[in-house]
Amino acid sequence: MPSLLAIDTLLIAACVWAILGLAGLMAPRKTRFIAKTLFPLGALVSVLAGIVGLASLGATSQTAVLVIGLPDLPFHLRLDNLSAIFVTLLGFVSAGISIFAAGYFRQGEGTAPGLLCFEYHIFLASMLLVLLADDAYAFMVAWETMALSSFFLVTTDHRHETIRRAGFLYLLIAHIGAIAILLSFGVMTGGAGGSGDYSFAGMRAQQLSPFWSSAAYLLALVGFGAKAGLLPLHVWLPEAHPAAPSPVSALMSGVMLKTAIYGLLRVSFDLVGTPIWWWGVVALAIGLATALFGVLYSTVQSDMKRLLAYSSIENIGLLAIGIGLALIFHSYRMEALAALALTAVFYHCLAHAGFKSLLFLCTGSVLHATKERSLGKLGGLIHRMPWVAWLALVGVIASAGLPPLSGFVSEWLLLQSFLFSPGLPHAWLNMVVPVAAAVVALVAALAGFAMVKFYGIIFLGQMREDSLKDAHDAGVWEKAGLVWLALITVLLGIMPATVILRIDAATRQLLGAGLSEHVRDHGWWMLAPISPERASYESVIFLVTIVLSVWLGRWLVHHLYHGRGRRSAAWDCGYHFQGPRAQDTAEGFSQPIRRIFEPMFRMQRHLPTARDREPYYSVQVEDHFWHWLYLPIARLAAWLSMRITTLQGGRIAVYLMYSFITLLLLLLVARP
Amino acid sequence: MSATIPLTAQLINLCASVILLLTFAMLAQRRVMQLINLFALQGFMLFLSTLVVAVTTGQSHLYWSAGLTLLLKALLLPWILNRLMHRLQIKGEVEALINIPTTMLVGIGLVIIAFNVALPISQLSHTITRGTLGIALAVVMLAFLMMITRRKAISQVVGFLSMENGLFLAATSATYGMPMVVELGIALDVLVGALILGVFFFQIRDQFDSLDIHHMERLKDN
Amino acid sequence: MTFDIFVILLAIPLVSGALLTVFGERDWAPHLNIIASGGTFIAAVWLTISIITDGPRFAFGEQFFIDSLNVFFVALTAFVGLTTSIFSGPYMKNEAAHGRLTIPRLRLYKSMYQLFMFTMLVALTTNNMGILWVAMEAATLTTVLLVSLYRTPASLEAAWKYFILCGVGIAQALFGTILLYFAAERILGESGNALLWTHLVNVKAFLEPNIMALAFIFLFVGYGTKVGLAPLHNWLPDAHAEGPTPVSAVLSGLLLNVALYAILRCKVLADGAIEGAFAGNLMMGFGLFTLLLAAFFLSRQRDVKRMFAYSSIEHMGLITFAFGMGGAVANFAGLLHMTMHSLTKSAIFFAVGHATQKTGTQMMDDIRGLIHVNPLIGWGLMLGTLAILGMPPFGVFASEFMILTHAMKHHPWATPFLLLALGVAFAAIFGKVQPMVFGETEAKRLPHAPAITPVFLHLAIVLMLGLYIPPYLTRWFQEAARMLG
Amino acid sequence: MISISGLIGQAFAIALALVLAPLLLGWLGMCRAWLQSRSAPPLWQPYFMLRKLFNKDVVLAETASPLFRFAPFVVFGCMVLACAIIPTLSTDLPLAPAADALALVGVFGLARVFISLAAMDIGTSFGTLGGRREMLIGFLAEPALLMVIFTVAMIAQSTSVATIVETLAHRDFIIYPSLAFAGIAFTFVAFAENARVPVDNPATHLELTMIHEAMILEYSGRHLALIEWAACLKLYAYSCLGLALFLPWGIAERDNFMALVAAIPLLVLKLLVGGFLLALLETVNAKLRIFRAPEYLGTAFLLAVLGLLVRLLLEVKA
Repeated sequence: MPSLLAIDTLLIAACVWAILGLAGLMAPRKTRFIAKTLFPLGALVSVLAGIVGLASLGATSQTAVLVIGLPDLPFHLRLDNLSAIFVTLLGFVSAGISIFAAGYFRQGEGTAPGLLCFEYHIFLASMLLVLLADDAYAFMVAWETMALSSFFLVTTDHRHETIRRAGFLYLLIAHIGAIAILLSFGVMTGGAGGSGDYSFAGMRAQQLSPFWSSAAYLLALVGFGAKAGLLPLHVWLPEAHPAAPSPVSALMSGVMLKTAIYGLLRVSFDLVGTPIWWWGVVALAIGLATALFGVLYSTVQSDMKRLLAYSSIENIGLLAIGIGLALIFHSYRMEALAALALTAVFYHCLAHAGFKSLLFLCTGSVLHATKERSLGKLGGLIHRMPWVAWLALVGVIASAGLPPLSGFVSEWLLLQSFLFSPGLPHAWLNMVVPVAAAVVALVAALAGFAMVKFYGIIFLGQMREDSLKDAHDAGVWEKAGLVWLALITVLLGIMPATVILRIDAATRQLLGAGLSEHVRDHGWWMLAPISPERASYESVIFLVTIVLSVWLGRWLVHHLYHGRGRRSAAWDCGYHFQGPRAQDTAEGFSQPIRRIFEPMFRMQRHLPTARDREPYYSVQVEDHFWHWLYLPIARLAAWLSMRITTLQGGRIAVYLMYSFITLLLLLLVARP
Repeated sequence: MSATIPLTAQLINLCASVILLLTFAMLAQRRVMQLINLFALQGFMLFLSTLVVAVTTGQSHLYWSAGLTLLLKALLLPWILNRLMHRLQIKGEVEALINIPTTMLVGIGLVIIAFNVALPISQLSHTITRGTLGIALAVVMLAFLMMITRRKAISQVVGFLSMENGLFLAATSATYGMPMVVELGIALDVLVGALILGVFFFQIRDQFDSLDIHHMERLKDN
Repeated sequence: MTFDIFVILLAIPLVSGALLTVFGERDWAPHLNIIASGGTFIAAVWLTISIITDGPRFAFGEQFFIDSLNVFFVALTAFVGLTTSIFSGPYMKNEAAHGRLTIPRLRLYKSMYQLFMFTMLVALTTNNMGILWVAMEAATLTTVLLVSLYRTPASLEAAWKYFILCGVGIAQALFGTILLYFAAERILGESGNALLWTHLVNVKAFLEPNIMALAFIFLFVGYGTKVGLAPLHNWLPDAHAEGPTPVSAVLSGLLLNVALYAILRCKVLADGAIEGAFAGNLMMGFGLFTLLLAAFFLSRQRDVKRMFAYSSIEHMGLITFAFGMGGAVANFAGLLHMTMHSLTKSAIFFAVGHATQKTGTQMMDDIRGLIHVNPLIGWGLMLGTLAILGMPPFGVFASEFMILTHAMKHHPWATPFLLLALGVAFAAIFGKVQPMVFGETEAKRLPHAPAITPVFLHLAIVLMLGLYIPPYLTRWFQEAARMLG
Repeated sequence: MISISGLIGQAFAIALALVLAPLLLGWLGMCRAWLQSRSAPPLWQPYFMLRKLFNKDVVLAETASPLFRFAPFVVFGCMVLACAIIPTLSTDLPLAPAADALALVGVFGLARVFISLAAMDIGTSFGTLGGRREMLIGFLAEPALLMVIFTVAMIAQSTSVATIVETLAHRDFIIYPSLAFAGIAFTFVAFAENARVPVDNPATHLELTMIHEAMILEYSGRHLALIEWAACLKLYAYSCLGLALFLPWGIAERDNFMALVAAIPLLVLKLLVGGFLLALLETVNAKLRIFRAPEYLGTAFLLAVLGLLVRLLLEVKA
C-alpha cells in the first residue's frame, strides 16, 4: 500500500499547475522566467501525471472527497480506468505541448506571457479535474473552468475582431453544451421524484425508464457533441482553432476534444445504465455525417489551421462512429465486438491527440517563421525548416491513416469492428452498418487527400513568396516538443498490442469484456484482436520490411550501378522557367473535391472573363449550417427581441397600464 | 335591509359614495384647476367619514387621523398644488389620452370589478362599514385609470394622491384605522413625496419647457 | 448590551445622514460617508454575531425583530453599502472633476445615501408590516433624489418614471397591508399588534384565506414593482441607467433584495393561511416570465448600465422563481443567489462606472479595449460578467446549479424555459461585453485613481463561495431557509 | 510457427514477384500491340527499359528536396511488401500476418501519398496537377476496394488474405453471387489504380489526360527505374490479389510442397490469360475525361456495395 495514492498525486499535480500559473501571474512580463522555468516545470508535472495515469490503468479505482464544493455536495473525485486512460493522454500529450510552448511563447502575443501562463496551466488543471470529477457539480465546475480558460487562451490576440468573434462563438456553444450536460445530469438523478443525488454513484444507482435514459443520453450527446465538434454544433471549431496560438490549438484539439469524448463515454457506458440499440445508431449517423463533412471541408480550406481544425472534426466524427458501434454491440450484449469498437475509440483518442497536436505545433512553428498561415503564401519550407518538415511528415502520415503509424491502427480496429457487425439481431442494422464502413473508407481516403494538400503546399514545391527565404527552423524547445509528440505517434503506431493491453482495463470496466485474452496470446509485435486467422496486423514487421527494402534497394542500386547525379532546372515537359506561381494554389488543389461534392458546399465563385482588365479568380466556401441553421436561429432571436422590446416603449401611461392590467388579471383570474 | 343599518353607518356610506362620485368627477374633469379643487373636496369628505368613524367607535387615534387628513389632504396638499399651478403658470386643459366618455365607461366597468372583488371580503367584516371597502378599491382603481389617461405631470400627481385617499378610506372605514405609528409614517411619506414632486416640477419644466409628460418618452428600447 | 448595538446600527446612518445634510460640503464629508458606512458594517457584523449566538430578538418593544433571515440581509446590505461608499469616493470626485456634478449635489448625494441605507435597514429589521411599507416608500423617495442627481433631461425622466411607477406600485402594497390588517384584526383584535409579523406568523393558519389571497396579490404587485418583476419592471432600466453608478450598484445590489425580502415575509403569511401553493405558484409564474422577458430584452441594449439593469431583472426573476418553488433547498439557493447577485452585480457596476468614466460614454459600441486602458477594470468587468452569467467556478453558478437541479426535480416543465433564458442572456451579455473589454482603444487617464479594491473584493468572495461555502454560513442560510418554509 | 519452408516460400514469392512483374507489363504491351494490329515489342522490353534507366545519371531538379529522392525507395518498398503479403503460390507466408487486406489497402495508400508528395516537391505545374489527380483517383478507388474486400472478408469471416484464399479454395465449393459483383468492381478499381486506360493512359504525356506520368515527369535515372518497377509490381500485386480473391484455385496450402510446384505454372497461365483480358479491355475502351472518373469509380463502388448487400441478403443465414 503506497503511502501516497495515485489520485492524491494527481490532485497535487493539478495544484502545482495552478501554482505555476499563479507564479506566472505574479511576474507577468518576465518572459524568460516564464518560458524557461514555468513551462518546462509544467511539462514535468505533465509527464508525472501521465505516468501516474498509466500506472493506474488496471488498478482498483480510487476515490477522494474534498472539503470544497456545495454544502451537501462536496467535490467527489474518482480515478478509475476510464479516467486513467484520459489522464495518461492528457499527461503525455500536454508534456510535449508545454515543452514546445516554452519555446513558442517567447515573444508573447497580445496578452502578457504571465497571464498566458496562468490561463494555460489553469486549463491543464481543469482538464485534469474534469477527468477526475465524480459528481455533477465538480464536473460542471471543472468543465466550465476548462471552457473559460480555453476561451481566454483563444482570444489571446484579442485585438482582431475576427478572433474576438471566434472566441465568442466558442464560448457560446460551449455554454449551450454545458447547459445540455447539466440537464442530462439532472435527468440521470431521476428527474421529478428521483433521488436528487448528484454524485455519479447516485446516478449509477438510479433506475431510469427507457424514455428518460434516452433523454439523458441524447442531452449528453448534444452537450458533449458541442464541445467535441459534432455536427451541427461544430461551427466554433474552425473559427477558434485558427484564432488561438498554436500550442493552445494543439491542446484544445489534442486533449480538450477528448475530454468531451470522455464525458460521452462516461455517460453512455457508465452512468446512464443499459443502452438502447438506437442510441448507437444515432451516434453512428451523426459520426458519419461529421466525419464526412469534416474531411470534405478540410480538403477545401486555404488556411492551414482551419484545415487542421476541420480535420479534427473529421476525427471526432470517427470517434463518434466508434462509440456508436460500441453502443450498438453493447446493447445487444455482443461484448467482445463492443470491446473491439471501444478499443478503437480509445486508440483513436490517443492517436489523434498525438498527431493532431504535432501538426498544430508544426503550424505554430511555420507561423512564427513566416508570419503567414494562408496556404497560398507558403511553400518549399522543407528546405528552410527541415526539422519541422520531417516531423510534420510523421503527423501527416498518421493523420492520413496510413501504416505504420498510429492513425492507421485505430482506423484498422474501427474497420474490423464494422466487418463483424453482421450477426446483429437486426436486419436493418446488418444492411446499413457495412455501408457505413464504406463512408469511413471514403473519409480515410479523403483525409489522405487533405493531408497531402496540407503537407505538399506548405513544405514542398517552390516558395510562393520571397519572404519565405528568411524562414528559420524551430528552436531547441520547439524541436524537443515536436520530437516528443512524434515519438508518441510512432510508438503508438508500432506497439499496438502493448498499448491495447493497457487500454483493456478501461474497456473491461465499461463492458466487462476486453481484447486482452486474444491480444496477450501473441507477441508484442502482433495485433490480432480476435484471432490471427481472422485479422492481424504487425506494424513492426511492416515497418521493418519497408525500411529493409528501402535500405536494401538503395544499397543494391548504389553498388550495382552508381550514385551519380547532378542538379538542373526542372524539366516540366519543356516548359522551363516557370515561377512558383505556376504551382497549384490551395484552392486549385482542392478543385476536384469542390467539383465532385459541389452540393455539399456553399460556394461563392468569381471567374475571370475575357474582357476583364484585371482578371482574377476567387472562391469562398461557406458552411451550409451557417446559412440554414445558425443564421435563422439568430434572426429568430433578434426578431423576438425586437418584438419584446416594444414593451419598453417609453410611455409612462403604457407602463402604468401594464401594472394595472396585471393587477386586474390577478384579481380576476388568480384566485386560490 | 337598509332599515337595519345604523345611522352612522349610513353616514359613512354616504361619505364614501360621495368620494366615489368625486373620483368620477375628477376622471371627467378637463381643467387642472378644477381637478385640484375636486381633490381638496375629496380630502374633505375623507376627513368627514373618518370623523364619523371616530365618533362611532370612540377610538382616540382616529380623531388624530381625521385631523391629519383635514390638514394634509384637504388643506396642505391642495394649497401646495395651487401654489405650484401659479408658480409654474399652468393653464389650459388637461388633455386626456383617451376621450372622456370612453374613460367613464371603463371606469364603470372598474367599479363593477372592484365591488365584485371586495364583496366576499366585506361580508366577512364585522365592522358596520363593510361596504366601503368596495368603494375604496373602486376609488383606487379609478385613480389608477386617471393616471393612465392623463397627459400632464400634475394631473398624474393628483391621480396619485387621490389613490392615497382611496387607500386611506379603506384603512379608516374598513378597519377603523391602522396603528397610529403606521399612519403617521404614511402621512410623512405622502408629505415628503409631495414636496419632492413639487421640486421635480420645477426641474422638469426647466429641462423640458413643459409639464406635458409626452416629452418624457426618450428612454426606451425599441 | 445587545440592545445598544441595534440602536447604533440604525443611528449611525440616520445621524450621519443628518450631519451630511448640513456639513456635506466640507472636505471631510466623503470620509465621513465611508466612516459611517464602515461603522454601520461593524455594527451589522456585531449584531449578526450576537444573533447567531443568542438567537432572534426584539427591539423597541416588539416593533423591530431580528432573526437569522433578516440579519443576513442586514449584514449583506451593510457590506455592500460600505464597499459602494468606498467606490463612490473617487468616482464622485471624478464626476465633479468632469463637471457633471456640483458640490451641493455631492452633499445631497452623501446625505441621501446614508438615509437610503437607514431606510433599508429599517425595512429589513422592522417587525411591523406597516413600518415596512413606510420604510419602503421612504427608500423610494431617497433614491428618487439620487436617480435624478444629474438633473439632465434623461435622469429627470427616469426619476419621474421611477417615482410614479413605484409610487403607484407601493400604493398597491399599502392596500395589501390594509387588507392584511383587516384579516389579522379579526383574530388579534384591534390592538396595535395586528400588524406585527411575529404575531401574525403565530396565527397565520387562522387568517381568512380569501382576504389573504387578495392581500397577497396586492402586496405582491406592490413590492413586485419594486423588485422589478415583469411586466412591472419598466422603471428599473431607466433608473439604473440614468442615476450615478454607485446608486445603480446599491439599487441593483440592495434595494431589489429588500423589496424581495418584503415579499418573502408576506409569502410566509400567505402560505400559512392559504391552502395549496398559491403564493408560490404566483411567484414561480412571475419569476419565469420575468426571466424570459428580461433575457430577450438584453440583446437589444446599447447602454451598458441599462443592459446590466436588465440583467438584474433577469436575476430577480430567477430568485423569485426559486423562492416560489419553496422548500429548504430552493430557499437556500434563493438566498445564496441573492447574495451572489448583490455582490457580483455591484462589482460589475463599480467596474462599469470606472469604465464609463474613462471613456466618457455609456454606449457599449463606443467602449473598446478596456483591458488596455486599465487592465484591472477590464478584467474586473470581464470576470464580473462571466460570474453573473453563471460561469463556474464563481458562486452564481453554485446557486443556479441548485435552483436548476431543484427545478428539474420538482418542476421539470420549467427547466427548458429557465435554460432558454439563461442561454439567451449569456449570448446577449457576453457578446456585448467582450468587445468592450478587449480590442484596441486610445487610453486616457482619470484625475482620481479609481477604487478597484471593492470590485475584486466582491469577486473574490463570489469566487470563494462558488468553491467553498463555510459551514457557519451554510448553517445560517439553512436556518433562514427553514424559516421561509 | 514459422517454418523453414515458409521462409523459403516467402523469399521465393518475393523474388518471383520482382521477376514476373516487368514481364507481365511486357506481356500486356505485346497483347495491346497485337490487338491494335501493331508489331509487338519484345516481352523483355520492360527489362531493357529498367536496365537503361539504372545506368543513366540522375538529373535532379534544383528545387528537389531529400523527400524527392527518398520517395521512390518508399514506393518500391511498399510494393515489395504488398507482393510479399498476397499469396501467389502458397498461403504459407510468414509475412502474411503483418498485414491483412485492410492493411494492404493502407500500403497502397502509403505509396500513393509518397508519390504524390514527391510530385509536388519540385513545384511545377504538372507535378502538382498529377499529385492532385492521383489523390482524387485514390480517394475514389479506396472505398470501392474496401467494399470489395469487405464482401470477400465476410464470406471468409476474416480479413487475412491467406485465410480468405484458404477458405475459398480449399473448403466446400459454394457459388457466391456476391463475388461476381465484387469481381467486376475489383476490375474497375484495378484499372483505375494502375493508371490503365479508361482513367489514365500510360502511353501519353498529354497534359489534359495524364495522371501517373505527370507525377513522375521530373524523375530520371535510377529513381525513375525504381518507380517504373514499382508500377510493374503494383500491377502484379493487383493481378495476384484479384486472382487470390476470385480465382484462388491452385494456390498451395501450408506444407504441401507438390501443390507449390504445381502452383507456379498455374500462376503463369492465369497471369497470361488475365493480362490478355486486361489488354483487351483496355483496347476496347476509350479514355475518359478526368471528371468522368468519379462516375466510373462510383459505379465500381456501387457494384461493390451491391455485392455486399447480396451477400447479406442471400448468403447469410441469420
